[in-house]
Formats: sequence, C-alpha cells, structure tokens
Amino acid sequence: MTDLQTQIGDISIRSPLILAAGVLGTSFSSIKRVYNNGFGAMVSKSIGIKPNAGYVNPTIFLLPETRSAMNAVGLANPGVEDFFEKMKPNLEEKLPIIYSIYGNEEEQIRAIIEKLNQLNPLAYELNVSCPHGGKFGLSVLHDDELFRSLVTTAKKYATCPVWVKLSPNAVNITDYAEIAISSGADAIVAINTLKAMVIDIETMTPVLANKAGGLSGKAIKPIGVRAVYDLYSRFPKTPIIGVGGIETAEDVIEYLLAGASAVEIGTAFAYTDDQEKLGTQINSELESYLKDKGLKLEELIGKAHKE
Amino acid sequence: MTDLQTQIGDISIRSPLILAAGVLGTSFSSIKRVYNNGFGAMVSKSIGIKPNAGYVNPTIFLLPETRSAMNAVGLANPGVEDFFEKMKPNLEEKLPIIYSIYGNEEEQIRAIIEKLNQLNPLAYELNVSCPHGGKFGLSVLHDDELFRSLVTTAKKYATCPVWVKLSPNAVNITDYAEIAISSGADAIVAINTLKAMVIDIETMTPVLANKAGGLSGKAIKPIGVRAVYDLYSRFPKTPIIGVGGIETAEDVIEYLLAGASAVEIGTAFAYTDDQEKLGTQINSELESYLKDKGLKLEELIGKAHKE
Amino acid sequence: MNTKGLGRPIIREIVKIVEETELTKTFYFNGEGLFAKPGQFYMLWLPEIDEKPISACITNIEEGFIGLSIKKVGRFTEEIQQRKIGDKVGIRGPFGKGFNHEKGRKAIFIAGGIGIAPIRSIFDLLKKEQEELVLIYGAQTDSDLVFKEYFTQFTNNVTYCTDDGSFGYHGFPTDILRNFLEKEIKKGGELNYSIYGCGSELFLKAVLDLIASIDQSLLTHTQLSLADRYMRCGVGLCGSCIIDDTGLSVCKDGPVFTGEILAKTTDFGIYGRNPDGSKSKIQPHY
Amino acid sequence: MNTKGLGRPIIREIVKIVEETELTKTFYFNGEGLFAKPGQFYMLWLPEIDEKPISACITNIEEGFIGLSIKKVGRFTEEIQQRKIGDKVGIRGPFGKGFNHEKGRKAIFIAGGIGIAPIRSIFDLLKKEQEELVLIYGAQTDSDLVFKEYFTQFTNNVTYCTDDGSFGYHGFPTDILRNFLEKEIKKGGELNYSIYGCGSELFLKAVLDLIASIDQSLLTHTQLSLADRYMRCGVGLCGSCIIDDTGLSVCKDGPVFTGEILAKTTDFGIYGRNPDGSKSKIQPHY
Ligand SMILES: Cc1cc2nc3c(=O)[nH]c(=O)nc-3n(C[C@H](O)[C@H](O)[C@H](O)COP(=O)(O)OP(=O)(O)OC[C@H]3O[C@@H](n4cnc5c(N)ncnc54)[C@H](O)[C@@H]3O)c2cc1C
Ligand SMILES: Cc1cc2nc3c(=O)[nH]c(=O)nc-3n(C[C@H](O)[C@H](O)[C@H](O)COP(=O)(O)OP(=O)(O)OC[C@H]3O[C@@H](n4cnc5c(N)ncnc54)[C@H](O)[C@@H]3O)c2cc1C
Ligand SMILES: Cc1cc2nc3c(=O)[nH]c(=O)nc-3n(C[C@H](O)[C@H](O)[C@H](O)COP(=O)(O)O)c2cc1C
Ligand SMILES: Cc1cc2nc3c(=O)[nH]c(=O)nc-3n(C[C@H](O)[C@H](O)[C@H](O)COP(=O)(O)O)c2cc1C
Ligand code: FES
Ligand code: FES
Repeated sequence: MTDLQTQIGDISIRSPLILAAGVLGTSFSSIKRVYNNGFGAMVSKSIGIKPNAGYVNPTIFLLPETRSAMNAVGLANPGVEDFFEKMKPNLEEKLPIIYSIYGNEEEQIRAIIEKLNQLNPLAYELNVSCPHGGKFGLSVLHDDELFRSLVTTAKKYATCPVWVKLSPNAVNITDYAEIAISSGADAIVAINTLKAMVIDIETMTPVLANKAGGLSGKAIKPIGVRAVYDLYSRFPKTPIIGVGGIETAEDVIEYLLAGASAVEIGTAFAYTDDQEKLGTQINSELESYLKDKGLKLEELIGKAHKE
Repeated sequence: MTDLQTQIGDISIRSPLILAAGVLGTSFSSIKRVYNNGFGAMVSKSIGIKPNAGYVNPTIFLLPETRSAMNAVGLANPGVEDFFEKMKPNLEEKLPIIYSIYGNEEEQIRAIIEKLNQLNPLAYELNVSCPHGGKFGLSVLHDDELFRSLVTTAKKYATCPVWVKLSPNAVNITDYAEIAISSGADAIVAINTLKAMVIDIETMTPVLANKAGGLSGKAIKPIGVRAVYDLYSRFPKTPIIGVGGIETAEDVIEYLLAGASAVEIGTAFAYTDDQEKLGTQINSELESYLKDKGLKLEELIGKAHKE
Repeated sequence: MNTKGLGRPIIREIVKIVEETELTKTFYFNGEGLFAKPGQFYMLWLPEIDEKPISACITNIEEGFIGLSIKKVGRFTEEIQQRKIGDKVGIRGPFGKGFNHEKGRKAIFIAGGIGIAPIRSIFDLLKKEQEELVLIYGAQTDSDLVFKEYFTQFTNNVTYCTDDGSFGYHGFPTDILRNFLEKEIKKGGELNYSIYGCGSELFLKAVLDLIASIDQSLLTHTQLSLADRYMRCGVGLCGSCIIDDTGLSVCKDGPVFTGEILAKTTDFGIYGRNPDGSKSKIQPHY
Repeated sequence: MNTKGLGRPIIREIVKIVEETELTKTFYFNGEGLFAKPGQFYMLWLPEIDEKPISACITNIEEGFIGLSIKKVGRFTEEIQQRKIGDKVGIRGPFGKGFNHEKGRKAIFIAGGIGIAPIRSIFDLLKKEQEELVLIYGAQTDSDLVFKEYFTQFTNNVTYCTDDGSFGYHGFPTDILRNFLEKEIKKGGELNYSIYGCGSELFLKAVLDLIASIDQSLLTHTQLSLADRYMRCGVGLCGSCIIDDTGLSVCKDGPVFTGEILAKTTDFGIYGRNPDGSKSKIQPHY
C-alpha cells in the first residue's frame, strides 16, 4: 500500500481527504462514520457561541445538471456548549477532528476556543467566509480590521493550529490570505461556496428561503483550483487545504498539483450511492495513481507550477 | 405571436436575446448569421486600440460534465482600425450591434469610440472585467479611479448608450455598479467569466496556455442570477443585461425574473447542434411561457423580488 | 449514481384534494418523474412558507398520478390544508431507500396516525402479490383513521384501534400485535412474517420493544419508517437527520430501517434533533 | 446534443511512429473514445507548446487505434516530430461534420500534400463498400508522397503527381482531374461522381474552379476539407475560423464543405484569418 499520509504544517493525517465543514458534521456519530470510511480528518459544522436554528427550508437542494448544490443553512448549529457535550466521546476516541468556528467578536472566538480546547482539537478552522451567514459570514472577511483581530485572537487562545477558510467572493483571494497569514494563520482553506441564487420560474420565487445562498459542487471546481494555485504561488510555505467540487481521485490530484497539501470534500456525499465507500474508493485510486507515476504524495503538491 | 420586444433604457430590441461578447463576434458574417437566428442584438468581440493575437493555444475548451467552458483567449482582436473596415457593411445593413471595447487609458477609449461612432452602434459595452486580459482586464475594474475615468470618457464621446460589463470576481458586484452608474453608465452587464483553472493530471500542467482563465456556461448560472438580483435590488432603475450559463428559455426567464431587461448568450453556442436554431427556438419557448402565464415580457422583469 | 429526482423542486398543480378526516387531506398531483418506491419520501415546498418531508403514499403509475396524505399538526401542514385545486407546490425527490419487499414472508402492517401514509404505499405493492395481509392501524380517535374503506377492500384481516374507543378496538395497536404474534407462536412453527411499520417514533419504539421481547429474530424482518425527524437536504448532506450512535442519516440511509439497526441506535424513540442540531426528548403525539 | 468528445484534452501516449517521408510522420494512439468519422479532425495538444487542428487519418476501430499523419511546417509540427514513443500528447475531439458518404456515386479523391490525411479516412471507408475508387494525389516532390504502397493495394486507379516530376505525373493533380472528367464526358452519360478533396486552400480553390468550369452540377457532389484555417476552440464558439460571407465556422459547420457552399463564400482560397481575427491573403504552400 502506498502511503497517503500528508503533512499540514505540524499536523500529519493518514489521507489527504478531509470532511468539509457543514456536511454531516453536527454529530459525533456521523463524523466517526466518515472517519471509518477512510478520511484523514473531519471538520465539524461551523460552531458559534450561541445555538442558531438557521433559516427555514428550503435551505439546501441539488443541481444535478452540474453535480452541484445550493445552500443557505445560515450557520445553523447547537452552540458551543451543547456541541462540546456532544463531542466529548472524542476525548476517548481521539479522532482527528478540526473544529470549524465562527464569530464576529474577539470575545466570542476566545470563549469558543477556550471551551473546545478541552477536546484537544486537531486544528481550528476559522470560518469567515459563509456567503449566507449574515453578520457572521462574509462581512467578517470584508472588514480587514475585524478579520485580523479574530485571527489574532484565535491564535492567542488556541492550543492547536488555526486554519482560516477563505471565500472566492473576492477581488483577489490571496489578499485575504495575506492578512490571515500575517496574523498567524497556520494554514489556508479555500474555497467556501460562491454567492448564488436559483429562481423557480413557475412560482417566480427564489427557491432558497433565504433567497440567496452558496453554490458548491462540481460547478465550482475550476474556481477552487485556481484559488489554490494562486495561493500557492504567493505563499509557497503556507499549507493550503483545497475545497470545492471534489468527487474523485482525479479531482483530489488536480488540487494537490495546484498546491494543496490536503483537500476537503462536501457536496460529493450527496452524489454517491454508498457514502461508506467514498473515502476508501478515492484513497485506493490515489494509491494507483501514485504507483503508476512512481511518485510520493508530497511530490504532487504544487507540481503544476513549472519552473 | 407574443411580443418579445424589450427596452434597455432608450434602446428597444426585438428579442431579449443578445449574442455575448467574444463569441462568434469577430466577423460581420457570423454576427449577421446570429441575427438571422432570432437574436435581438449582437455584441462584438472586445476591441482594443491595437491588434492583439491573444495567447497561444489551448485558449478554449469545454467542460461537458457541467456544460461549461474555460477560456483564456487574452482579448485577441484585430484592433479598431481593421475591425472598423470589417464592420462597414453594417452602415447599410443596420443590424443592432453593440460594440464591446476595452482599454486602460482614457485616450484609448476616446480613440476607439470616435472611430466606431461612425458605425452608428446600438450601444457600447465597456469590458473592464476580463479575468485573463492582463493589464486590460480585471485590473481596470479594481482600480476605482481608472475605472471611473474610463466610464466617464466613454460617456463623453459615445453617440449611443454606454453599458458597463462587470465581473463577479468582486466582494460585492453592486459596488462596482455604483461607480459605473454614478459615472454615467446607461446599463450594467453582468457577469463576465470567473477566474478559474483546470489542471491536467497526466501531464501535471494547466490546460490553458495562459494557465488561468475564465469559467463560463451552466456552472456559473446561479452566480449570474444572484448578481443580477442584487444589482436590481440596489439599482431598480438601471437596466441590467444578464449573462452567464444561459442555454434555454427557462434560463432566460430566470434572469428576467431576477431583474434583467435582456440577456446575453455565449457558451451555449458550443452546446447546440444547430446554431441556426438557437435563437428562434428560445424565442418560441419564451412566447409559450408568456402566453401560458398571460404576462407581457416586461412584466417578468424583476418579478422574483417580492414586496 | 442515478441523479434523477435529486434536483430542485418540480412545480406541480394540485389536481385533486380528498378530505379524509377533519385533520387529514390527501393531495393529488401529476406523478410524471416523481413516482416513488414504497417507503420513499418527498420534500414538499410551499413557496415562501417552508419545505417539509412527506411520505410517498399513493403511487398510481398506470393513471399517472401520486397522492400525498397530510395531517395538520403545525404551521406548514396547516398552510397546505388551505391550498386549493390548481395551487402550485414544489416537490423534490423521491428520496431515501424505502421498504424492502421480503418475498416469501407474510406481511403485517402496523401504523399509528398519519404513519399510515407510507404504509399504504407498501400495502399497495403487496396487495398485488400476496394473499395474507394483516393490517393493524390505530389513531387517537375514529375521525383520525383514514382510508378505512380502501383497506377493507383488499384484506379482511384489518384491526382498527382508537385511544378513545370511538372506533374498533379500544386501546393500542401494539396490544393487537402482541396478541396476534402470541397466537401464532402458540400455533407452533416459525414466525414467517415481515412487519412494516410507521407512526410517531414513540409508537415505533413501542413496536420495536414488543417485537424484541417476543422474538429477537423477527427484528431483521421488521422495517420501520421514521417520520419524526427534522430534515433539510433530503440527500444525506447536511446531517440534520442523523441518528446516533450509528451515524446513519434518516433521509438517505432511511427513512426505513430494520429493527435490528434501530435496536443498535441510542437515539431511536428517545431523542430527536432540532433545527440547530441539538437534541431533545421526543414528545408523545400521534 | 451528444457532448461526447467535446471536452478537455484526453492524454494519450504515442504507441507507434511511422516515418512516412522526410517531413511527414504518422503517430499512432490508443483510439478509445476518440474514433472519428472521415473528415472530422482533432485538436492536438503538446503541453506547454501549442494546440493545433489535425485531421482524423487512420481510424482502426477493430484493432482500437488511430493514426495522425503530420507534416513539419512550423513550430508545432516540428515539435511533435521530435516526440518519441511513450511521449504524451493531449487530444480533443473529434470535431466537425466530416464527409458525407454519397452512396450510389463513384468516388474521386483528390489530395495535395498532407491533404492526403483526411482523404485517407474517407478512402478507407469507401474501399470497403465501393469498387471504383479514383485517387489523384500530388505533392511537391516524390518524398512528400505518403501511403503510396497502401493506396495501390486497394485501387489501380491512382495517379501520383509531383511538381518536380520526381515521381508519377510531372504536373498538377488538377490536370489529371480535368483529363479524367473530360474523358468521361466524351464517353457520354451523366457524371455520376462524388469528389472528395483536401489540400492547401489555393489547391482546393483550383479544384473548385476546375469543377465549376466543367459541370456546375458537380459542385453539390464535391466535398472539400479545409485545412488552412487558424483555430482555437474547435466547437464553433470563438469565431476564429469563420469564412466570410457565409458566417460558417470551419470547425463546427465544416471542415468539409460542398463546392456549392464554398462557391458562395467570398473568402475561400483568398483570405485566411489570423489569430487576432484580421484577414490576410492566403499564401501558396502545399
Ligand atoms: C420521512 C418523513 C415522512 C413524513 N411523512 C408524512 C406524511 O406522509 N404525512 C404527514 O402528514 N406528515 C408526514 N411527516 C411529518 C411531517 O413532516 C410533519 O408533520 C411536518 O414537518 C410538521 O410541520 P409543521 O410546520 O406543520 O409543524 P411544526 O410546527 O413543525 O410542528 C408542530 C407540532 O407538531 C409536533 N410534531 C412534530 N413532528 C410531528 C409529526 N411527525 N407528527 C405529528 N406531530 C409532529 C411538534 O412537536 C410540534 O409541537 C413525515 C416526516 C418525515 C421525516
Ligand atoms: C481542419 C484541419 C485539419 C488539419 N489536418 C492536418 C493533418 O492531418 N496533418 C497536418 O500535418 N496538418 C494538418 N493541418 C494543418 C496544421 O494544423 C498546420 O500545419 C499547423 O497548424 C501548423 O502549425 P505550426 O506551428 O507547425 O506552423 P506555423 O508556425 O503555424 O506555420 C508555419 C508556416 O506554415 C504555413 N502554413 C500555415 N498553415 C499551413 C498548412 N495548413 N499547411 C502547410 N503550411 C501551412 C504558414 O504560412 C507558416 O508560414 C490541418 C489544419 C486544419 C485546419
Ligand atoms: C450543506 C452545506 C453546508 C455547509 N456549511 C458550511 C459551514 O457551516 N461552514 C463552512 O465553512 N462551510 C460550509 N459549507 C461549505 C463547504 O464546507 C465547502 O467549502 C463547499 O461546499 C465547497 O466544497 P464542496 O464542493 O466539496 O461541497 C457548507 C456546504 C454545504 C453544501
Ligand atoms: C470564448 C469566449 C470568449 C470571450 N470573450 C469575451 C470578450 O472578448 N469580452 C467580454 O466582455 N467577454 C468575453 N467572454 C465572456 C462572455 O461574453 C460571457 O460574459 C461569459 O462567457 C458568460 O456567458 P456564457 O455562460 O453564456 O458564456 C468570452 C467568453 C468565451 C466563452
Ligand atoms: S436531511 Fe440532510 S442529511 Fe438528512
Ligand atoms: S475554432 Fe472557434 S469557432 Fe472555429
């Protein structure tokens, strides 16, 4: 068996596949199920300081014609207190879990992190890029001061690495990475969903209850690959986690070649008949590819950047 | 026959379908062929002051899994002098042609417009949003001062309306519209392609010779609809021309409901067997829809915005 | 995988409405592109109101329609009951895995309240193929029992129950099931039955516990359709409907599970999940 | 529409290289998913170099391979000629409409230089079905003539021509075509021929003019494959290959056009289009 282990800064995971935030990540049992399916690590649903019921339905639906999805869940989550209780089993099981967190005040970030530190996270993923998160979403990213202060705060309190998840709804995603990295971020996660909308022409109404939402899935893959490529060009020393439209080993490889050290997978869970095999299947295809090319996984990272 | 005529400010066209810039728009004969196929108007390839051979190939390829396309043509065009000669037949034929133009100096815009004014354009479409146009592309949009001065210059010399074509590679597309409209733009065209990249995993090389390019087609439709919706919310009085991923009458209707007064169609020309029928087919489906709903075309515009 | 039916809501006009009882109406739609297997469900969208899971109930492929039977319990279900013929709703799906028709075994159907909706879908399939169909169907009161004449047409082995004794047996469907199974056991021989059930989760839990107490080996032949779960995506993506400790999603891995699997979960019949993902005790209701 | 073959480059190793002449090599690839109809073409990608249109030439579905015959004329074609077995190239396509096999008519093939590549593809199809195959094939000099032994196997009605007289007839293929058609006319009766041609555009223009001068009604039965056109997308999108005044694209509406259509264009054989979209006079070359 070829080794699929990959390094993200100081962290090492057994496969570059990571469960993306917001997908199957609210309960410990589903997170564990994904781990058993060959994933290297799992990101939890984004957790805030208080419980949040999110928007009414429809909040999510698929666009099969482009193997994509639309969502405006609105950062629904049980809040850090309840979530902490739910994740306690991991003190024994020790699965590699990254906690996605959000907030729009330093104090919130401090409180969330101080609580979750007790769970020995693999890392935190600071979500400042939700396109339907209202005042907790993209607006945080677009306020340079606030953004910088939240990353700094997270770094100050976290007992593990802090990753920052960025949005492609940007003039140049690398400018946000600049702020994140100079504020101490250990890795950059790209990309979150793109601002989008689908209108039903029979009822003449936007389908999502929140009207606007985020586009994920195959449609956005070339946008994610480009973001990772640009980030790697500018910050070759900062680990990058690629996200967006990954369904197959080919997709994973494309992101690695662009410069990602690992990848996250979300929407693909809706497009597979057998969720239990998604990870093992991709892992074994990755192994074949590496064997065929006679390369180690780490040698793929950034290899599409010539001279 | 239901009337498909639509109004874009002072201009009226026989159908809301407009050929998008850069697609089949370098020669008068292909522009005319599209008109004969039922389109309301045609936008030319983006024309600069000097001839530009663009990038070497590959410059364009399709992504059929999402009915999309990648391109980095690099604003190839014969330059305004040569182009002017080519389009002279329109002084007699009087087809509704919108000239897409680009430049990064006031002087260029003035010179191009003074030349093309002689062709009695239906309108100009100022392209400041090409994601692979180098110093003539997105970087113009992202320089507020320059952007404002080019719109102002275009308005000053143009003998017809000036439309401004915006990019979704933005924090908030409506902020660019604000600049355009306050500088005199008569209409907003949205969206241009999104920054994207596809890497071939066998040769470990970006497929486009320019490496990065723009994503168009069905994949970006929800992004375009959202852009139009947001523009209409903020500027209900400025006509909007919707572009991005339109292939069918349903797609056109979605954009009209979002707030577009007309739409442009590009990539769909690659996904139709019979280019000669694309326009007439969509027109007749639009007519059926309007008849079925008992509505006039103008009544659809912005109808997805409730109360 | 086949992505048919996974997409955005398909808009359909209500073509017929049958008022089954005071609280329950059945809504009929053109079924083209929407036909489900028994036990699958849809996400039903009322534009600008909400979108909720509703079971496939009546599936008539020959005549091209489907019927959804809906009980008024809250905002969404009240809203739809105000809709008229010609009104438009959106339908996504069908979703989920549905019932597995165990050929060669006799069928017992057990339903509580509006849980009859998916039971009718599997009943309809089996009535074409099997002779012995046992239906045990309970509700709070007579006027909550739907499809009574319908079922009686196809089997004479129906027992209706009401909590208040207003119709049929005065008591719970589980009493009837217990009696039935115990009688069969006394007759000797194997309990060659498949049990198909739906109702509130507390009800289903009672059914499961009963069966486990009578014959553990029946658990693999018991298929219960969960209907007390909050759902968002319907496609196994969001995690809103996960049942601990298995990590299974009700929308994609269910909504029908075998008793064997349900017996392994720690949540079934005990904890539900709120829209924010937190859990709360399941409350009694029909 | 069927989108198969429309997508990104498929990467294939060169599995065999045949040096046909000093300037021309044929490259063989696993043909799976790439098999073309005669007259269609591919976009051939040399990563980090360029991507250019190349005709389907050898299509062997039974044995599962394709062969592309390429003449060295500039940077791209020189580069590929340096490639070895095992090297990887990208192939998009097949694109375009190809030749229309006019059943019930006798076939004349006329090729100039590397224009023989697509002619071989239609020749190969017809050799299985038709008896009378007339091939007229010219090049500058003997060593430019490819597939000589091959063609001779299947028809004894071949005339090779060279500009310098180094092989076969000393002169132009159009001379041979004129003689042939005039002889047939003298014999009396209808000219029941289909003419399939490819070569430089000046050559094709000479062919078209000749046919028009002999019998206008033959123009609808003349199919010429254009190969002097700059292309980008291959799918009728970018407009790089439009021929005025028709507005037709060579990549999607062609590359094969009937003489009737070509006679209507104002550009054919006169103006080509540069990468920037401007036009320039077509220069003589084979
Ligand atoms: C897979 C699946 C299939 C379903 N099939 C059907 C069906 O075919 N027909 C049908 O009528 N319903 C069905 N349901 C239940 C239906 O989705 C709910 O009744 C509906 O979501 C309630 O929405 P509401 O806005 O009307 O009520 P809410 O305002 O959400 O709830 C109102 C009150 O009802 C209680 N309640 C919650 N869930 C239920 C429930 N399931 N039944 C009764 N009371 C409840 C709550 O505790 C609350 O107090 C199904 C549910 C699932 C998960
Ligand atoms: C539909 C189509 C099918 C084709 N099929 C084949 C094929 O099967 N085999 C093949 O070898 N070529 C074929 N060609 C031609 C091939 O695409 C060109 O030879 C190639 O693009 C030249 O690229 P280059 O970089 O080598 O030369 P460039 O540097 O682009 O050109 C070098 C010189 O060659 C001249 N030139 C330009 N076009 C041609 C031409 N078509 N033939 C000869 N000289 C030319 C130019 O004027 C220039 O001076 C085809 C072209 C088209 C449009
Ligand atoms: C239903 C759904 C919910 C999501 N919720 C979150 C979230 O809470 N936090 C977050 O950072 N990203 C969230 N995302 C974004 C994903 O983590 C991911 O960035 C995006 O979907 C692109 O990856 P994909 O194409 O593999 O889905 C969500 C995506 C989906 C589809
Ligand atoms: C091959 C190609 C070339 C393009 N060239 C231009 C251009 O020159 N100027 C411009 O403003 N937009 C250009 N575009 C963008 C289109 O006009 C349009 O905004 C975009 O493709 C989205 O529409 P679509 O999805 O219908 O193609 C080009 C698009 C394609 C695919
Ligand atoms: S409703 Fe989303 S996972 Fe079940
Ligand atoms: S090569 Fe693009 S239209 Fe023909």
